Amino acid sequence: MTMARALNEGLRRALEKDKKVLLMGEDIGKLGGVFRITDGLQKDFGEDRVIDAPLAESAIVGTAVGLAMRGYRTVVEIQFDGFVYPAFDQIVSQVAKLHKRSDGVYTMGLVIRLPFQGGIGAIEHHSESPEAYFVHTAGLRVVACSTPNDAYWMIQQAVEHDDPVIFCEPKSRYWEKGEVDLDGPSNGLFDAVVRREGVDATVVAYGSMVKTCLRAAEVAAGEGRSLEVIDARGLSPLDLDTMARSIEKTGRLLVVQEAPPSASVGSEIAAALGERCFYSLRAPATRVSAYHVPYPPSRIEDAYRPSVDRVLDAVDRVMEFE
Amino acid sequence: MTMARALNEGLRRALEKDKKVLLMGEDIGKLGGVFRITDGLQKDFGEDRVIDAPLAESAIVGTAVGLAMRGYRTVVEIQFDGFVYPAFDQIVSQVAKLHKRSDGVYTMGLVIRLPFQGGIGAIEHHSESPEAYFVHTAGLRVVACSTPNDAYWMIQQAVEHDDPVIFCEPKSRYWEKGEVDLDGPSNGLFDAVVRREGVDATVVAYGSMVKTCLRAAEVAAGEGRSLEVIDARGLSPLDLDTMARSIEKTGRLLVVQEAPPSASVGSEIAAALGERCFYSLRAPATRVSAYHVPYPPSRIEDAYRPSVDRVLDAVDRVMEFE
Amino acid sequence: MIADELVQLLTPEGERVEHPEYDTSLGRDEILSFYRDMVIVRRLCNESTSLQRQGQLALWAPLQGQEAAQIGAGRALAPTDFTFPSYREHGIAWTRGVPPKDMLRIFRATTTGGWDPQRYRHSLPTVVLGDQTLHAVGYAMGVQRDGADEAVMTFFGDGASSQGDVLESFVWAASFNAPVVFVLQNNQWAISEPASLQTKIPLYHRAHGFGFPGVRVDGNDVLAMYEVARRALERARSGAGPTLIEAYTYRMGAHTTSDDPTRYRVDAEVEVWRHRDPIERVKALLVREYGVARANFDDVAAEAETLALQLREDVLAMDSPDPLTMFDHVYAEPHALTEAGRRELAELVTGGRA
Amino acid sequence: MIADELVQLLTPEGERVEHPEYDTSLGRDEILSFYRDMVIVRRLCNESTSLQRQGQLALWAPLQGQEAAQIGAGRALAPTDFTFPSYREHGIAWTRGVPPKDMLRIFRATTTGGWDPQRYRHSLPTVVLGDQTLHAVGYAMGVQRDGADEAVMTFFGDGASSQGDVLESFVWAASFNAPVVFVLQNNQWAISEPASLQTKIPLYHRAHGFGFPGVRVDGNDVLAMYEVARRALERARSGAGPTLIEAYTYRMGAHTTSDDPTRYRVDAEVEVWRHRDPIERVKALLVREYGVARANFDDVAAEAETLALQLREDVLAMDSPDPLTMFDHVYAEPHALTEAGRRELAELVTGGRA
Ligand SMILES: Cc1ncc(C[n+]2csc(CCOP(=O)(O)OP(=O)(O)O)c2C)c(N)n1
Ligand SMILES: Cc1ncc(C[n+]2csc(CCOP(=O)(O)OP(=O)(O)O)c2C)c(N)n1
Ligand SMILES: [Mg+2]
Ligand SMILES: [Mg+2]
Repeated sequence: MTMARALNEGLRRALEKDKKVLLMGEDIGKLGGVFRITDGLQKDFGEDRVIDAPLAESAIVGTAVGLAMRGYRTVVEIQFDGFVYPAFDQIVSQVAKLHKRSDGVYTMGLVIRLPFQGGIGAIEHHSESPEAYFVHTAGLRVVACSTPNDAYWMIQQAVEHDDPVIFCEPKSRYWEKGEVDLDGPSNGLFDAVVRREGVDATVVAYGSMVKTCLRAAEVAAGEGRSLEVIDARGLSPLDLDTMARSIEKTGRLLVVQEAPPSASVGSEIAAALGERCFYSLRAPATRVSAYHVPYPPSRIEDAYRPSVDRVLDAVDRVMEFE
Repeated sequence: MTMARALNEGLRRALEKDKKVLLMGEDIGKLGGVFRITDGLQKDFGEDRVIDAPLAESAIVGTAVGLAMRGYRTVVEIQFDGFVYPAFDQIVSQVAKLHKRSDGVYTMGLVIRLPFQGGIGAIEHHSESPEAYFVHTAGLRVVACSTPNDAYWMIQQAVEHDDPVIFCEPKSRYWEKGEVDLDGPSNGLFDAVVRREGVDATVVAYGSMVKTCLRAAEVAAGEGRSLEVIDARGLSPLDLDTMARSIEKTGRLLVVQEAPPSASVGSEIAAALGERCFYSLRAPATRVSAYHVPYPPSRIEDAYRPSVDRVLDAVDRVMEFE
Repeated sequence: MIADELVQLLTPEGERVEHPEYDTSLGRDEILSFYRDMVIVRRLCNESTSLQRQGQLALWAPLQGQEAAQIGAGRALAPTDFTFPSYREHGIAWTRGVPPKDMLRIFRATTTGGWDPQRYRHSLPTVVLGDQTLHAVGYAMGVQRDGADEAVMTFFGDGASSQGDVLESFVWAASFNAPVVFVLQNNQWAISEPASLQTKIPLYHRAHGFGFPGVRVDGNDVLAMYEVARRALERARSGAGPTLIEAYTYRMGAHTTSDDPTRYRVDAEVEVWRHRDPIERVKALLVREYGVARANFDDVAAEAETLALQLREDVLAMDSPDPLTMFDHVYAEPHALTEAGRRELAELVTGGRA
Repeated sequence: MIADELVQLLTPEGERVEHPEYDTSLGRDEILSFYRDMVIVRRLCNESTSLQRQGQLALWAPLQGQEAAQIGAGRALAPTDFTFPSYREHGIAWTRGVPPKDMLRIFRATTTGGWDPQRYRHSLPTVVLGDQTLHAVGYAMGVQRDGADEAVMTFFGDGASSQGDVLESFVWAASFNAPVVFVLQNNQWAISEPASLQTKIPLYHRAHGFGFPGVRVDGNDVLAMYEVARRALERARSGAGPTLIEAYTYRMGAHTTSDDPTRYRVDAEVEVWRHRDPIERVKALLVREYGVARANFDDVAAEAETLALQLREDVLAMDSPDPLTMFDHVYAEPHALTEAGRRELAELVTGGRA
């Protein structure tokens, strides 16, 4: 099924399993959300559990906090990545800190769903990659899915998790199909997963860039280069063990992200592994990111988002080191 | 004079030099701000130029944007670092993007003053280090001062700059005295400055941590270790050239910051220099940060903020590499 | 203005109605020119919709149904006033003189702006709901400091009225007595959410709670919109402070071309509003009261047609920008990291595999 | 409630006054117990101020002058109701049963919280202005879903009333008809900013613009505060929706112990309010109307004294927490980066140079 459908099914399962689970967001009721992720859920679970919210992101998150204090688990949908910023204070000052402030009494078991990254030819504010802001913030957890199977299971794992989870969904992959194993999740919510094995260089990516890197790996294979592609999945915490193990084998690290480079998740991965794998790295930990500019008009977004070619260029660079 | 006084004098000069310069913030008028940075300025320049703002940070920044569109240069005071988040959307979606969106027609020549970092025994939300959020954001510039002389000149340079500048002031240093050279600035607004020369390891810091690192360097000197201490000053852009030059000499890099480690400015510096100075680094680029926890109750903040001892411990670690 | 009924000067049937406080100051030629504006912006809107259908635009946000609200308010502006739109104010942009093709650049996704806001004294489309209202108040504070005889007008919707930034802009406008007019186009819907989700009482009341006047106008009555807007702008320029105008209107089309209204609203509702069409009533008035001849209407239609064809031509001629332009105007002065990106992309385009 | 004058049942001189809508339901013993509460919280507040002066607290935010607003509202609560304070609601905390020493932990900077909010059904101090109002509305939405017979009360100031979050909480409370009572303590000042900077009209009017009742009460009249709060809470529990209560009162002391009011306000103003003291008027009433004897007042004073001494003892006994506790409860389940920090600090404390 598609990732969009997998998320819909995952949310349905979550609503069925636990009466305390609520969904809240703009247009998620009758419309089923602008991406139809919540299609049909209000009809089946009622307006009290699938809540069309008035138009204010800070209030959506702030009331979800209050609902958490009352024992509810609210899955918040932020309509597009670029509209999460009005809720930033509630997320950083309250969602991230209330479990600590209350010495563990308040459980902030809420999920903030963020359709993120670009590539859909949208207008401004609809293609952002704000994950670094949340990865920097202590008290939050951040994950990104990249396949329908992960979407289906990770959303359920996120809802069940007692910590607040920023759930990043690569909207450009919503309509791509993939197998969903209904028996059970094969990985923990924060585990990095090796998507393709290789020996020459380790390529770490997440969200939309996983597929881009897998494509690059295929081309590279044709050129006699074997890339190991890792889907980070967990961004906070990061599964550095899995990445380090791969680097011990390959001796080279590429981090590929759609976000701008400065003080980004890519910076964190490169810095952390650069420190940890100092002796095994034969080439500098190298980042492939978007550029330090606002997301451009989508007519030229393909030049902004890391492409297969840019990844391969970076591979060329790291392979030059003996 | 003290850094607080230097900022006051610098703002006074800015108000004198350009009639379009305004100050806006909470309690900055009669009270002169909770830190007295604007003491006496409303009395001398009037309520139309030194504006006591109603209590809403998003509106303070949002109206400063409108004033910029009308040709004014507003210096916004955010009372404490922890209260900048309600303005995050205006800063990230508007301040950072309007120059681009208008193809250069709108000049966002505004300054957002942020008393930041901890160490003053305050209650929650009064000791945060949010700089990474802004360093990650394309369209913004970010600087941090660490001495009265820099405070005096950098605030004037920031006001004159046509780009929006997030101006970080280490509040724990407000009352420390230093010489102010009234003749002219000795450095550009974004230049990193070598505060102490050394040959064994390069220590990069900014804001409050510069003094901490200089103290550490003295102790280290007593132990026969020569540390080169660099005050980054510019956080966006970073003056990597100055840092790289130092690393070529020392072969070792320590980055010290008061912010939590994940996806931080320290991560960026370590990642960027790790890549750039791959051959000259004899030890892994090492970060000394606060911890991945919300800012703790100030009774124990000294254990949270990097101390001279923690810096020296890290020096020991990097010196172990031959 | 506490009266709960809306200000109306012209019925859907084109009959004039008396109002205790407002009266039409317009003559035949002006009313005809308002008619012309409305017909043109609707025609251009429809052209844009079909351009989007044909894949020439990434998206389009139709204004259909809101022509009177926008032309009425827009025509009330003085050239020196400044306006802050949301993303659906094509009618306002038209009255400000923004070339239609420039309005479409953002929807063709070749830019995030589209025109020189200082030249037309019309700011750029603001997509983040409500953000522009604070810019408007700040700009108005600048007008006050300049002692200029100018007013500022900003636009937002029934949905945006729930945003903290919009509500803070009310606090500020009142506190600083800023020369700003808030035009809330209540088109009954925020994508799929009815206005009743945002408020249980008429939205114009909100202004009273902040200490300035609010008035509800028949947003499909261009004569009423014009008079109410004109007075509010005069009030602002005279130093009497802000006004909130709730233009009670309807979004006849989809929210945008990517929206499917059949999922959340019934045709019957749309039908009711079709009978309140803002253009037909003016035409009826012009015919009955001023005996405007068929030919005049045909001329307007023809002119609209020509403009629509011109717009299509212009849009088809709009190329994608050079990718390297993404690095321009990010900063007023070069930023090392941005310039590094420029060099990297330049190399990729030439030397690289790309 | 559109009436512009404030609800008052007891004059500053301790005379009862009639009010068309509200009447006292309280007898001698209850009024005496209200008096007791007010005397105690004031005494504890003064003790806290001197503890801060003596360096035992990092900061203190005095409630002096607002005792009636808080005790009146607090005593109107049912045990099952839930309250969301700002940072000055020591009187509310007292009525909820929070031990005084726990209220001071945050000000001794040994914690960012201080008590178990579920145990006392009183949430934690919220320093970021206005954030708690949305939590209150969300909690109230939970109450609705549970079908519980409970109300929620939240507190904020005249300054905070300008924050977008507070205004959005009005939108939400109205839209969902949430069982919440907003108590706005208008103590005339936001640090150095007079309430007139936040609004030009009485703040309780704001509620009307959002579609729910607002009422202004003499916040120094504990009888009026109690009756108005009680009715608003009943209204909320009955499903009739939210109410905004503006408690018109005064901050007699400094904003906090780090503030210097002489820089921005004149003593004369403080003097005027000293004559409106919330405690003296109740004492006068108790003496005149109920012949309460001197001895009773002495008992209350003695009890307050004992509690103050106890508080001092408890505060002095409060040690700094173990630095390693900063890693506890950051997450409900271990987070690799946080645990790495715990190990690093543990080593520093033992092995390291520290
Ligand atoms: C802060 C923010 N949140 C969400 C959106 C997504 N969005 C775009 S338009 C819209 C509905 C706006 O409705 P309204 O304010 O009534 O204006 P209208 O579209 O009816 O003209 C939404 C939810 C946005 N643009 N900004
Ligand atoms: C978002 C935010 N901005 C600024 C501050 C700093 N601050 C703390 S209290 C205060 C004044 C609040 O006044 P008011 O709301 O009237 O409450 P009062 O102190 O009078 O009880 C300010 C500006 C803050 N805590 N939060
Ligand atoms: Mg609408
Ligand atoms: Mg106050």
